[in-house]
Amino acid sequence: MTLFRKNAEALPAVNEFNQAVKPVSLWADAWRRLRKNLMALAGLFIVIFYTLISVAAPLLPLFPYEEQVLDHQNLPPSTKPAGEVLLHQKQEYMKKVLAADSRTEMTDDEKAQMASLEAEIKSNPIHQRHYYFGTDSLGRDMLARIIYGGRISILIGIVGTITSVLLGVILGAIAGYAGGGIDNFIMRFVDIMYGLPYMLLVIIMMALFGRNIINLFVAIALVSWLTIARVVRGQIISLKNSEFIEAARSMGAGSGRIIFRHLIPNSLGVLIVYSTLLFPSFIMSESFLSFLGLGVSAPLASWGSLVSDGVKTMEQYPWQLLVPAVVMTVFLFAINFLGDGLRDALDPQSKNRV
Amino acid sequence: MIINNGAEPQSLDPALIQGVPEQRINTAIFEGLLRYNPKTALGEPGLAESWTVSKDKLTYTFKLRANAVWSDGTPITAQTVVDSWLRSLDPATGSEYAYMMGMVVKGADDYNSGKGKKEDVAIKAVDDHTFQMTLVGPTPYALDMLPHQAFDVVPMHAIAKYGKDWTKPENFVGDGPYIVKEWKPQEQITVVKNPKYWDAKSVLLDSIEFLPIDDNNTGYQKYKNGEIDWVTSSSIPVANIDELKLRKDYQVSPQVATYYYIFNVTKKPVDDVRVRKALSMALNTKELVDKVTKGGELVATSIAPAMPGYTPAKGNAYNEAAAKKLLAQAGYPDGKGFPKLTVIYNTNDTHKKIAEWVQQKWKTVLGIDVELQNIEWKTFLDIRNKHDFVISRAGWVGDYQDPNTFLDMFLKDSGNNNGAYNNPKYDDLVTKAATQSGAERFKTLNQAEEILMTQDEAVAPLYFYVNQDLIDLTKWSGWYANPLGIHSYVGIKKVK
Amino acid sequence: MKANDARGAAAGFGAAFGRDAAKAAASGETILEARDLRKEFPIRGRAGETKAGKAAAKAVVRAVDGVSFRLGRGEILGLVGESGCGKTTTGKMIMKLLEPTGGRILVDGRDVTRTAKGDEIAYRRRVQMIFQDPYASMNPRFTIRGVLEEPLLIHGLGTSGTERLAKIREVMERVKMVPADEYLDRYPHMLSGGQRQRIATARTLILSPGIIVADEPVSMIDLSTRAEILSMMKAVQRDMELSFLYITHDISTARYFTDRIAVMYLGKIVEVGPADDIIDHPLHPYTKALIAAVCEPLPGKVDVIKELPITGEIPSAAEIPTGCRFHPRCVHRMDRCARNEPAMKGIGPGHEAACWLNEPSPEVR
Amino acid sequence: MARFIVRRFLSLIPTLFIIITLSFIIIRVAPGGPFSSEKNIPEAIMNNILKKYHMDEPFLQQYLRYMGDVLHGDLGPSYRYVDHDVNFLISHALPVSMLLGTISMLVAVILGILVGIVSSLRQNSWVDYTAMSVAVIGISIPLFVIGPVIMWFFAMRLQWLPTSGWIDSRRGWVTIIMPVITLSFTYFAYIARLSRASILEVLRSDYIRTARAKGLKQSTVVVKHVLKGALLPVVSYLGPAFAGILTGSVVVEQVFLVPGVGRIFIQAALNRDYTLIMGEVIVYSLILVVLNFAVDIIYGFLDPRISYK
Amino acid sequence: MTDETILQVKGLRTYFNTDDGVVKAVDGVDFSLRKGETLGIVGESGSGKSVTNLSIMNLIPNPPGKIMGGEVIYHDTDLLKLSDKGIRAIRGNKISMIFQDPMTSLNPFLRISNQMIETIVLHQKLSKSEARAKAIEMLVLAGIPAAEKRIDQYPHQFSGGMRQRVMIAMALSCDPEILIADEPTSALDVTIQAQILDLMKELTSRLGTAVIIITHSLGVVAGMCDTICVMYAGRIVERGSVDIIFEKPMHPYTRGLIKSVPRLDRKNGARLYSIQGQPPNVIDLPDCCPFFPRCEHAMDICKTKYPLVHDDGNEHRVACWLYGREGK
Ligand SMILES: Nc1ncnc2c1ncn2[C@@H]1O[C@H](COP(=O)(O)OP(=O)(O)OP(=O)(O)O)[C@@H](O)[C@H]1O
Ligand SMILES: Nc1ncnc2c1ncn2[C@@H]1O[C@H](COP(=O)(O)OP(=O)(O)OP(=O)(O)O)[C@@H](O)[C@H]1O
Ligand SMILES: [Mg+2]
Ligand SMILES: [Mg+2]
Repeated sequence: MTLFRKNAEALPAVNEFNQAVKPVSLWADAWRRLRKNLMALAGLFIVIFYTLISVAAPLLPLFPYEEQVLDHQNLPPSTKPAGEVLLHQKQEYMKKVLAADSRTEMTDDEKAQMASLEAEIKSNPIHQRHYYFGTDSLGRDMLARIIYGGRISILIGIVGTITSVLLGVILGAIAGYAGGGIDNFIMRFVDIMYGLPYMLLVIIMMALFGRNIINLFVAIALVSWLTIARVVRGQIISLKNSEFIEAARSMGAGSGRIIFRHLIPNSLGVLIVYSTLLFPSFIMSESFLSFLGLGVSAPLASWGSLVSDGVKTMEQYPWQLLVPAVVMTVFLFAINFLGDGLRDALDPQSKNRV
Repeated sequence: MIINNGAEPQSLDPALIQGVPEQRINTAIFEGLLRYNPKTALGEPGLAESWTVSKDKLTYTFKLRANAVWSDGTPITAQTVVDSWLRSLDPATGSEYAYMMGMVVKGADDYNSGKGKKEDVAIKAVDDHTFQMTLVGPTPYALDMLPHQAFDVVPMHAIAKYGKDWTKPENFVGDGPYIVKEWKPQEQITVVKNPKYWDAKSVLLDSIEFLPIDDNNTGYQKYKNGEIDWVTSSSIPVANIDELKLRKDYQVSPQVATYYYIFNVTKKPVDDVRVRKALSMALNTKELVDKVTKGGELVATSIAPAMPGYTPAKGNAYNEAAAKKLLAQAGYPDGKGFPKLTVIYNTNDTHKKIAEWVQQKWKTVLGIDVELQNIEWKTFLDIRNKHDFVISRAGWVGDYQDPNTFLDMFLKDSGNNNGAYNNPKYDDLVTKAATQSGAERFKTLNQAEEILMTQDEAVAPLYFYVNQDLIDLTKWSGWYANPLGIHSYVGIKKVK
Repeated sequence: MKANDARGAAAGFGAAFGRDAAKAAASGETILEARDLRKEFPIRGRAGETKAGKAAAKAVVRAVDGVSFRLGRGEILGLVGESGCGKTTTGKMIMKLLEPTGGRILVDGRDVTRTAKGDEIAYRRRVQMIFQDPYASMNPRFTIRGVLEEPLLIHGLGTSGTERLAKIREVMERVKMVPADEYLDRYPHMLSGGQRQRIATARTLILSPGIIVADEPVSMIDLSTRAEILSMMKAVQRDMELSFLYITHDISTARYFTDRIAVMYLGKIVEVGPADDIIDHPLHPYTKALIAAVCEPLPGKVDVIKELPITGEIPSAAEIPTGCRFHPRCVHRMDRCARNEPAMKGIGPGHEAACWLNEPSPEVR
Repeated sequence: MARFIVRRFLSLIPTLFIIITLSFIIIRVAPGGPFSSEKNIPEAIMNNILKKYHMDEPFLQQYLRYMGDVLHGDLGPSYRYVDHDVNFLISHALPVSMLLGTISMLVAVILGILVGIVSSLRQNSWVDYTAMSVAVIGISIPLFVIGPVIMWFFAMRLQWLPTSGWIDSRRGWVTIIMPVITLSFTYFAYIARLSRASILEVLRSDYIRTARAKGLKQSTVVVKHVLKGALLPVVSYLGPAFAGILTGSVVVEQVFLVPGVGRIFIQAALNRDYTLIMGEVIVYSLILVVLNFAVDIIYGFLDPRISYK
Repeated sequence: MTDETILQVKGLRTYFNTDDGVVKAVDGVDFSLRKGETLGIVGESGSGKSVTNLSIMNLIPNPPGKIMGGEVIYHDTDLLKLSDKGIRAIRGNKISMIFQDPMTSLNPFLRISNQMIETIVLHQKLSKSEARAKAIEMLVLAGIPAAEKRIDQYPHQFSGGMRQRVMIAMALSCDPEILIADEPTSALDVTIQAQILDLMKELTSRLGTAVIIITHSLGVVAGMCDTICVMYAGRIVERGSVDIIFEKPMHPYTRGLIKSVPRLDRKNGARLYSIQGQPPNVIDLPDCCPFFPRCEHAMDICKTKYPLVHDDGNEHRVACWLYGREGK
């Protein structure tokens, strides 16, 4: 705590009652509270973990995410080497074939096939690979694909959230605080943005500016801020009648100060929660934009595309849905609980303060 | 019988439809002079019970059935046929498939494009039951084209009465085995047996429902749950191919359709035929169909699939060593210095998978980097029509069973020549073939294709499509897999 | 230094508010004047919303109904009056938080009823307000440090955090919130009512404005601290030649603290004069009632709640009685009181009252 | 207030006008046209078609013609579904989407607020964590996953419900169950999280303490005293959300074969069905603008301190 | 006033857990209240008066606050041990409370009428319209002019004093057995204050309501109370009947307090008396007399031990070492 003691010498650190006097900084205070919130802390660690993995992905001992081993298609997650899994899978498949044909014996042909497969597995070192998260339909390592997909999805989530929150909060706050003509202007602009056919707008943008990550961010930011602007405006319209805003005005605080120091912090609870809500929606927007051709380009995947691919084979190869979905959901859980924790930590009256 | 028809039909008006889902309904509710044979998908007598062909193979005279009537009882005469055809050619109708008629019927193209007069279209009603048409040339495939909806007969009297609304179920009049009973947009179209159909005795189902299910998985679940009886080819959930292949009710049959990559021959580096060949020959398409698409597709080295009487061009088959050598010759040994290529494809899982496979192959075999770019359909078409690409995925489904349907798109002035292929020799051969017939004609076409494929490698063919249908043939008899994937409903019967 | 820059930058108006005024000494020169201030609030109660009619919907509360007074340099003017008579509203109008319906406000001889944007900040520097409800007027997300630092930041006082902190500590000591560090990082809700009120006072003092509108600044503070804070305020006021508009209902502390007292009743000032004069020789019946109602705890003389020399119900600001607005409750009511409204009339030196009793009238004599 | 409402209402007209005009331009600027297809049609035929739909006219003329038609309530023929006009398609599909949307929204709002209340009252208890986890799942898992999973579970595994389809005489209303569950899940999650956050904010107020001191029941406290102040952000969110849900959700409609507008609208955009897209834009914007207008008015009812001038 | 004790607070301790440590806002408070008795609590601000009363009603925000010990016996039941439902039946009905901050204690989103009627309907089993009449009557009694019109307004449309009167009217509307009034008249001018005090007195004599009144106005205490508790740093340092305390204050703090009363008859310019020094911070207060740094009579023992309670017979108790030693 010495860090925050820099002014302590101005006054005796101990008073008549021998009580230590300990000033703390606001953020240190928030951090301390956050630290006590287990869920939020777990969230924070998960977020950090994901971030680290994403940043360090090229350094990790992963198979290239685009490398296809067509023999290793649709292998389930396993800690065993691919060859063993493959063999097991083939055997299961044969059983199914037999059942479908209502036979009990394999034909010689099939037997030979199995034998050659076994031999191949023994001889080829590629079958010693481990696919802890399984493989996809082209025999690519899901682990690598998920990690690389996470890089892009997390980035999109972050950039999308930041831009939309910035735009939405600023415009919404200005509209709400200024009221009257300005409010009407901004909000009608919002209505217009809502109303325009988004998909075609994106298609035009793509035609004009090509397909690149900046364009992708712009496309996502384009409409993402609209609802948050309305939410913020609503909060601020209500808050601006508070007496403490009157007090701030009487002190000479300008509009900027009132908006950014008073109004926005007081709508922070809802704001934080809303922006954590937005996060997944950006990840999903990416997969929609991918459809139009503006997302990540194959063979790179994103969480959104992995999940949407996984749905199609969910009965046959459930892990192709479950693994990316769980990985993604865990991250989004973390973000949400971290958001809740932050909300609590920054709220001086929250029940969590202990 | 309940059918997963894939998409909401654009229209029921035969003159205005284009797609497969529409065609599937059309087959049930309209019939032209000829109808599709369920087994071969070739023409067989429909409204016309017989026909004669003049010696010069230019004039066809059809004899209409005496008992051919509309579902409201109005008789169908030769004049109806004339009027129907003229209607579809009328520029004001704006029929997209009118060009098919234009390809064969004399004067039709001119009228349709506003250059000629209606009277000059060489079709006429000789008498109430005799219809005659004159062709532009001895196009032997003309008869097989006739069952196509472009040649359908429409109820002119009903159209006159109801105008634009004539396809509404309450106004509907048809001459097919079934008539439209109900049409709930986005929900279903129900057709019921047409008792006035000339072959009504062979119509064994009381009603058919067409469901526009655009989610293939939903369609599959519905099928598994017994809520639908037939999942049609384009609606197969290909991601589940491994599971499908184990099913007894999974029907595969070759189709007159090709999957290929177009090279834009005006763009570097694929303006160099060696590069094109290298790219094409680097692809082990056998592996592609066996391990990636897995639907039983056939490896293609030519653009046109084999058809009765026609042997396609040899093409340049998979050969890694040759591919490498060609690339080196072109100045890019081991892919060094090869400019970055972009392959475009329209957004679709299968296309994506194939593109990813191709990309990997080109990388590992030739050492070149390719970027993949998926594009939304209409933009994709726009780009392709503007020749604004280097390599593009493409597919072509034959409208009729003749190599011409494939080869004429590479004519210099063809609207479908997206790769801007231009070889006068080829053009000459294809035009020449139009004046020939029989084996001679096929030979000319084969020569042309050799130039197109083996010599110039205008496209990299990947495989020939197959029809994949889910229908339990132990429950339904009278359903046959055929090369066009067009199934007439006459004769289909519920067994169990 | 930045502080000076800020003052300089506050342009012409700032100078007018600041130095020019300094020349005119405490000679009784007016630095704040209200002329016939008025404020109406529309009422849209349930009555207005239903069919009761347009007339009801148009009803207004005349919260302030023609208030005029002058505040001299270095003077403390007490504004006492019944609860709901419009004291806070007057204060807020002076603070330009409410737009007056009518009348004018002059500060340093300049009409500030409609100041330009650029002058506003200078004006805020000059005039400050202590709000009646200290809790509601503090941002719940600010710590005490934040609350007190804000005015410094707004007006660019104190270049560094350390400097500002020093100022904050100083002012907290003034309002007896020591040791300051114990409270710096607390939030308003963690303080008791009195502590909050002291912070509210500190927040205005930290700017050392020329004029302070103090809306019941000590009502929730215990007596001994209250005395100390009032003394402190008075000391500061003398040192810095502050002018105070001290809004209160507590006439006994007003006597200690103020130089002059203005008594307000139902949106209007009914009596004004030197504090001692008003309390010792009240002229208006309402003032008399106010003074009489004060109960003082004298040892052995407890347990007395006095009979009030006042009758009837308190009238509503929405329906101000005709004539003298106090007449329905006045024990000296006369006929003319109901008809004509008395004007302020000088009685003693600086002592004015608006009551017919002080004017010989033909009807009476 | 009345003046505000009138003025605000009048401002809807230029808003809609701008939306329609801009969309009209955007739609035509977008690459690809309604009649382009894989098999290129000869130019002559294309010209015929363009002429049929007046698309050969100068842009301005097309625009004026369209606006004239719209003012007469005619949204024109669909370029894709040529047997129908846009009015018919929308009037057929919109009620379906609206029914589904309204039910789902009701479910989402009621459940969302209930869950928001419960978890804010039991903040950081297991109830809260469970509820919020469910909500986070609802937010994180996209509809295109929830839909098939629900279908697989209810229709395939348990065989309780038909897989898909819409209300009809044969199956009755059961077909609406899964679409409603799927569609309301996400909205429920949003509303639950938002209302929890804002209820927490309100719960700490002194006036809630007053309400408790009066001896009011917990539920009365929440319903009467907390909700009014806490609903504001939810209501703000609801405006656009409701407009969105009323005009259909493509995914749910596709998965469960609901004949709603969402599907035709997305198809319209993909097919460049100009008139149908315009119809969509008009219907959606109209609903949106009116709902946002309603939200602004609701603000005034929720918070008496908000005064519109 | 009878001898029947209706409320007994024993050893009440309420602590707040804060980041800086434990705030012992109330640390061992005992007092009892008889039927019809009026008890005044006075004391330095921050001494724990409000917290004491919130604790009685079990309204301490938890966390951070927690009632660490003690009992609040109302008739025979310990309020602190009651179930949620049990305490609800008492709150607002048997014991009602006037809060200190009138602005923030009224719900800004609801009409005054709404907020008042709801309590009356809940506890008095009246119909809506009867309740409304009753509410208006209470507002008139509390001195709100044109009450029947203004009752449908919202809190922000009322002046500070009017809001306080609304709080009072609300608390009195159910004829409670015990009324806890936390600075009920701090925002009111003396004429209305007198009216309100009259009203409370009338209630006491008519229904035997016992009143706990927290105030800084010794005038009010003198006029209203039977007994006075003087609080300092979370404890009661002196308690006795009103006459005794005013006549013979024993604790140095009480003496200082009484000395600092402003007197109307003292001329302007006179200095007000005030106690030197600052009240202590109640976080982790050591065991000592918390008043010692400000006390003229501070002794060594004051710094090391909290004084024992000295009772001088007439129910006059004081916690100060000045007396403790002779007493025991
Ligand atoms: N939520 C809280 N968190 C931390 N400390 C608190 C909290 N609430 C009150 N306190 C502290 O408890 C102590 C007692 O507060 P209380 O409100 O009872 O004082 P009070 O006697 O009513 O004072 P006043 O007369 O000024 O209202 C104060 O020091 C205050 O800072
Ligand atoms: N926003 C408002 N809308 C309607 N009426 C209002 C509003 N603000 C104040 N009033 C009314 O104006 C009158 C004067 O209020 P004001 O707050 O100025 O009184 P005050 O003298 O400060 O009283 P107190 O001593 O009780 O604080 C009151 O009748 C009050 O109800
Ligand atoms: Mg006031
Ligand atoms: Mg208190």
